[in-house]
Amino acid sequence: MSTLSFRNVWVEYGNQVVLERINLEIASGTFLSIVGPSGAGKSTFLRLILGQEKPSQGAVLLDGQPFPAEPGPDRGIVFQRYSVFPHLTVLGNVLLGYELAASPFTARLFGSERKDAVEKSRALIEAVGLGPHADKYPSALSGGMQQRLAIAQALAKQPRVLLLDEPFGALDPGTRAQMHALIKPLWHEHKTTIVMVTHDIKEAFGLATRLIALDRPRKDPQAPERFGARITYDLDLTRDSAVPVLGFIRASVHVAQ
Amino acid sequence: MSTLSFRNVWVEYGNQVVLERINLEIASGTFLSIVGPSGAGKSTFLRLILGQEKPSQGAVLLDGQPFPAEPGPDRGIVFQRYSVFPHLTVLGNVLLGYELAASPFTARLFGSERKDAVEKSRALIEAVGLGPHADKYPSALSGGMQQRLAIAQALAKQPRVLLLDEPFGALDPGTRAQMHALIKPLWHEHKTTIVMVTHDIKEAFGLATRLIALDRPRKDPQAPERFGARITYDLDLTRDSAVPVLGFIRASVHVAQ
Amino acid sequence: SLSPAYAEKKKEFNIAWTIYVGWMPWPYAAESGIVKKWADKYGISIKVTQINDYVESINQYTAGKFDGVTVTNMDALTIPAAGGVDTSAIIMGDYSNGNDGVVLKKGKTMADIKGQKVNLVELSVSHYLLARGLETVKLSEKNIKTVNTSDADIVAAAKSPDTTAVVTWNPQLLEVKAEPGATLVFDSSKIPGEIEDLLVVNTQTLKDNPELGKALTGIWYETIALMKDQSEKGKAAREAMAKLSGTDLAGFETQLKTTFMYYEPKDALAFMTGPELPKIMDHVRTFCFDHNLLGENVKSKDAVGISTPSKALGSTTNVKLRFDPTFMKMAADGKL
Amino acid sequence: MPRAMNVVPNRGSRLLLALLPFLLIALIYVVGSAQRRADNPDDKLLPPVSEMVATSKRLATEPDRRSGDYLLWSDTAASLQRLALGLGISAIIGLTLGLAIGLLPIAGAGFGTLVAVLSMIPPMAVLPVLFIVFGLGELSKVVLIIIGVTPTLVRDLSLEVQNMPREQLIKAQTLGASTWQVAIRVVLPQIMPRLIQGLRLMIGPAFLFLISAEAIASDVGLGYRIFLVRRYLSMDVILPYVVWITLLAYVFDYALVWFGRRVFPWAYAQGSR
Amino acid sequence: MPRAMNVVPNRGSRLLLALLPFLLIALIYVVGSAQRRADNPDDKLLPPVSEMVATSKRLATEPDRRSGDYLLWSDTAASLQRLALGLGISAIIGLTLGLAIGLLPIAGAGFGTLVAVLSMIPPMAVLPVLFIVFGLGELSKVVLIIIGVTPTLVRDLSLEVQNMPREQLIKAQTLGASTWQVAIRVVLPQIMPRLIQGLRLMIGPAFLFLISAEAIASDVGLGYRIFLVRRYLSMDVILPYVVWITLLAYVFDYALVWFGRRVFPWAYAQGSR
Ligand SMILES: Nc1ncnc2c1ncn2[C@@H]1O[C@H](COP(=O)(O)OP(=O)(O)OP(=O)(O)O)[C@@H](O)[C@H]1O
Ligand SMILES: Nc1ncnc2c1ncn2[C@@H]1O[C@H](COP(=O)(O)OP(=O)(O)OP(=O)(O)O)[C@@H](O)[C@H]1O
Ligand SMILES: [Mg+2]
Ligand SMILES: [Mg+2]
Repeated sequence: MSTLSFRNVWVEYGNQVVLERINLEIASGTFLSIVGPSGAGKSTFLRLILGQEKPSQGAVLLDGQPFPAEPGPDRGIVFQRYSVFPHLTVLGNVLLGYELAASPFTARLFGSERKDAVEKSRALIEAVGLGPHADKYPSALSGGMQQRLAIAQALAKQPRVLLLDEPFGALDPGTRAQMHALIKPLWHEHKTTIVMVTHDIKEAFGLATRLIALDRPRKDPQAPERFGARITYDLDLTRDSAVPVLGFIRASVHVAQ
Repeated sequence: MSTLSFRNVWVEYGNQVVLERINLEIASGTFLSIVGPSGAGKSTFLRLILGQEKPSQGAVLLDGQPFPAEPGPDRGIVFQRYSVFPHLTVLGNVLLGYELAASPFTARLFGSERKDAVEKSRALIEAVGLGPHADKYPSALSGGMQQRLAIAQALAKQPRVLLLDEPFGALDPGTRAQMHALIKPLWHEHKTTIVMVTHDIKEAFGLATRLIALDRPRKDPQAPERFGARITYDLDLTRDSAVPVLGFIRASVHVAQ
Repeated sequence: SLSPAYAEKKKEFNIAWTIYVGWMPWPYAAESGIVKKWADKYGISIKVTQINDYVESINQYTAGKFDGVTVTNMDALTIPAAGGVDTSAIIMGDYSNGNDGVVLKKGKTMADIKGQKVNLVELSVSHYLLARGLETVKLSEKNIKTVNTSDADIVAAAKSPDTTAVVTWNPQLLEVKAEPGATLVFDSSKIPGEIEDLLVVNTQTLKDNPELGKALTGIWYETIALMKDQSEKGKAAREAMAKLSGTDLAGFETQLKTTFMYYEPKDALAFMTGPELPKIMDHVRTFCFDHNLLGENVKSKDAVGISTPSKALGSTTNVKLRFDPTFMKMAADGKL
Repeated sequence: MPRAMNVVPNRGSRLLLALLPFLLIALIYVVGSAQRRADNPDDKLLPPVSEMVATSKRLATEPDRRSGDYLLWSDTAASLQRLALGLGISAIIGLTLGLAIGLLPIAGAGFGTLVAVLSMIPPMAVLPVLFIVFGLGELSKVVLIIIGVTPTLVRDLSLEVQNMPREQLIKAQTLGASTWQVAIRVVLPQIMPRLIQGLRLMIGPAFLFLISAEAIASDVGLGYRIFLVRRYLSMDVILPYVVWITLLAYVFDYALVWFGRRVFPWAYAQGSR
Repeated sequence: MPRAMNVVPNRGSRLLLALLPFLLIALIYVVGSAQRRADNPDDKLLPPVSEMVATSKRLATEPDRRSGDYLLWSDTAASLQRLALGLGISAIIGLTLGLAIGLLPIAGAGFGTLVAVLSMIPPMAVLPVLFIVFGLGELSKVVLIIIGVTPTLVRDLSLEVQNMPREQLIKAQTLGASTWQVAIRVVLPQIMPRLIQGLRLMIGPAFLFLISAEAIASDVGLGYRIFLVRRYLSMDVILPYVVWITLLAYVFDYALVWFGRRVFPWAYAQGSR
């Protein structure tokens, strides 16, 4: 049932330790928020799930199985920017997912197959509130509309895991609120596992069922890159009041900045 | 003492009315915030003060005098982006203002003149907290540091009016708070008139002594461009509780969207 | 393909020509059907192709892209023959009798050339003419400075104020001579027979396909008979040739005056088989060797053998340029 | 007085200003021509405009006595055909190789340096080799254009692919795209506008190579004619031909812009990406 | 099996892959050369490598029989001097005109179209005029390079100026800058990296024009030698010269990159602007 497991995962670039000793089980259907300072390794964490990055130690498993070392249709993603294809209309962007799956060589659909795919695409576009804009190019859409399109596009593949890397970071507060109102019911309906990176604590608390914080518990000013980030908080947000799951593990060794 | 006056100012582009019937007096030393929806004409308003734009009707006056129809050293500006010169170091960016004034032909200073200018520049750089970074190029600075540099650069000319067009819009909340902490004492010290456009209502209230909102009071869906924006709120924020200056003039004719 | 068009029997042949008064019969023959007529007679087909750039046409022949090419005696020696392509000259069309000349803008006699910069196509027959001209006034190449100038641009070059001396051939020579203040101080009429305009073909191809030689010779003499003809028909032919070379009838005839055409096959035959030719070729090959034209590694002027009907020059094991009178003799005897 | 940089001429004066240098050049030409003719009535270098017009008219409207062709048109047709063929093939090679080098790290490693080195070889220097390898037919002329134009196109397009946001390629993969599908549905359409841009920049060089090739071996074409009459310095033919070539290049450029805007509207909309 | 686009070769195999096509070309050449020599021992078209090495050595280390010069070096010196002069003058004109057209709306209106039209004229076609106006000396060769290179540089640089964020120009004015001051302190330094970039792109065309000019009228230079020995199909001279020119162009390109990075570090830092 698409449980994501991190088993003693380390990520290192040469000398630099980015993530160290990450152990985590993410149950299917979880909405997990990740917060943490810049450079903590939040995007690296997503890249691990995406298969873009391999852990230097440990393993990342989906339902107990290691997954292919490259992005695939079971894991969707929405980035902060560049998330839609500028050369395709709104409809074309959503349609693309269907076309790629159905037609390996031309990656285009014709006739009734196309009709079906268009219908499904339109339904998704409608669901994210872009109905009247289906024939526009992304350049004619506002930032918020582009992100909604990116979400529709990702949902078309019905991925088991949906990754969001600061998806609303570039939006103004009003649009951001709209997006929040949009994403929650979509998640409810599709039952995907969502992992979202955000800088906005309010957003993290508002949307997620679980929240983890990545940070370096040890900071050695002489060699800042010798210690990687770990999970410093892990909160279950489904309870009435937020309750730490692993408890408060910060503290211990903390060399002042 | 550098009072800015708008006398029945209209700005039109062809058929499109952007601003209509703007009447405003901005007293010297005011910190004026401007808020309003996108496209309301906030940047146009600043361009009027800058001299980049001429009103199609009415007049903008500084101390009762119309000012030259182009930007000049009496009115400084900080934009949201592109506000510093990428090819000059931090010191070079601030120094430039002095060099331009002192040396019309080469726009460079030498010897003791340069020494004096460097000293003054360093003091300003110190004031905005960039002391240790004086020899870095802007590309090595974070967004917040670049904006601080832009402010130092503008202050070097001791402009009578300082215009800020969403100066902190691109910054994350933490850096934004730092900038607020920086700008207020600087304004106090230099006694400039500041006009700041912002999308962040909290910022507008937090910094300004006066706040105006620009918006289109009439919206005709058939011909949205036939009506321009006016000042819909004008609040004096120096009183204990915010009090409208012109009162609540919204209401009247309001065709629903 | 890269391999030269050597050997074996074949039916289709390619001949290249470039614009020059003595070679204009070729395109005219192709256009007026004379080529087809003779080719059909010998059961072959011949394609006559114009190349804009003279040197390129010889290079192409040397590389095997053409079976035959119009060329001067000197260039036949220095390009294909020195390049190892065994070449036979089967038609002696004419010699330059004033078509090549030395023109001075400053000076009235050949001796005045001393110390000047001379624009010419280096290492060509112009260069040879210049060397011969210098000999007549006891000067050598050390006394002048040569500037290599493309033949298509030499007229423009001559108009340039800093150009004072030019060596070139027709039709450019006519334009250069016409410049105000220009004097023709030396020309090829002073060295008659030394600059010969030939049609050469690949020896091996000719050996395998003697019909080619017969057809080409047949074409040539039928066409130049028309060229000589003073009737309307001849005039029309000359006019067409003039057009083809980019000038008009008057201009063409002016050039023709300074060209010694061997209209009769027997005259050409007499020259080729006579004692003058080896003397001339000896002169030419000496010039070529002195100027490194036979190749950088060639240690003596005898390296490339030349055979003429009356006498062989140089290496006998490496004969690469042959003056072959067989076909002109057939024409003279009316056996084509 | 506003600063010079802030003085924006209005429509009328913009037009006038744009025409001014052309009028000036025309004037200088006319005066120069008249003066040279006064010095030497046979001068060929700067023929009067009337003479050029007459010659152009003859070339364009009277059939050549010899071949029956209308020279200007047969030359133009021959040259344009070579040009179109050369640019067309270059575009196809440029797209294919550029895409491969940009998208596939292996192709990039294998061909990247090669293309960089090839693009540094001046095609004119290998012209003699070209003629020998490809013969003197249409092929060698087209090949010269291809050799001159393609390396730049390939470099340009592969750079464009490499500069595409990585996010898009990852996104496409999460939508299930194979490498081939990424290439044809995501990368190819997005580099097409750049190809148009590249072709526009290459019109000049392509004409240059065409003319150089035609100068050496040809019997029809704009370059051939120019080099043919150069022997007689017939500037009354050369100058109209130069103007004509310039005009053709200009029209071609314009057509490419128009085509690009029509077919790739998304690329020209403001703020795309 | 990962997708082809995700296969990244490691350092060693990258080097190998880069060398592979060169080795392949070398192999094809050696085989072709041997084959032709077997057919015709005097073949000049594809001389064996040993012969080319010997010829190169002779050209570089033995004085020429005719002139007493060390040909390779005298040719290189002459060509590089022309090239440097041509590119240098082009750079200066390009900067001046590009800046004026980009910054001053009046200059843009006046010269913009002119430069666009001029850039479409194939320089080779107007050579006769050049010869007569500029003579046959060094000047006309340098002028051909300038004519060929400058319009593109001007267009490129004026576009760069026009694409500069308006905000910077306004900012400069609020700091009290006059038009002249904006030009020299704000715009000029910022377009310098683009000039370097433009010059890099123009090395190829510059060599092209140089070689063409030298082919037409010259007595020393790399292009002169290539077109002179072309008469004798001396591929053992032409091919090493082509390699040498390519190498020179490559070094020149590299030097420009190095210079740019050193002198304009801000332009190469990540995320500038
Ligand atoms: N390919 C790479 N090679 C070397 N270091 C890398 C690489 N990718 C990331 N890093 C380093 O890993 C660390 C974590 O980067 P990551 O992008 O995951 O941070 P983040 O938490 O997403 O930060 P942000 O909030 O700024 O997006 C950074 O210090 C970064 O410099
Ligand atoms: N040069 C121009 N020509 C025509 N219309 C213009 C021009 N400049 C601005 N406008 C129009 O004037 C209106 C106001 O623009 P302005 O940039 O002042 O808005 P704004 O309030 O600053 O918006 P934002 O918050 O998005 O920056 C917009 O509708 C815009 O389209
Ligand atoms: Mg990140
Ligand atoms: Mg604005």
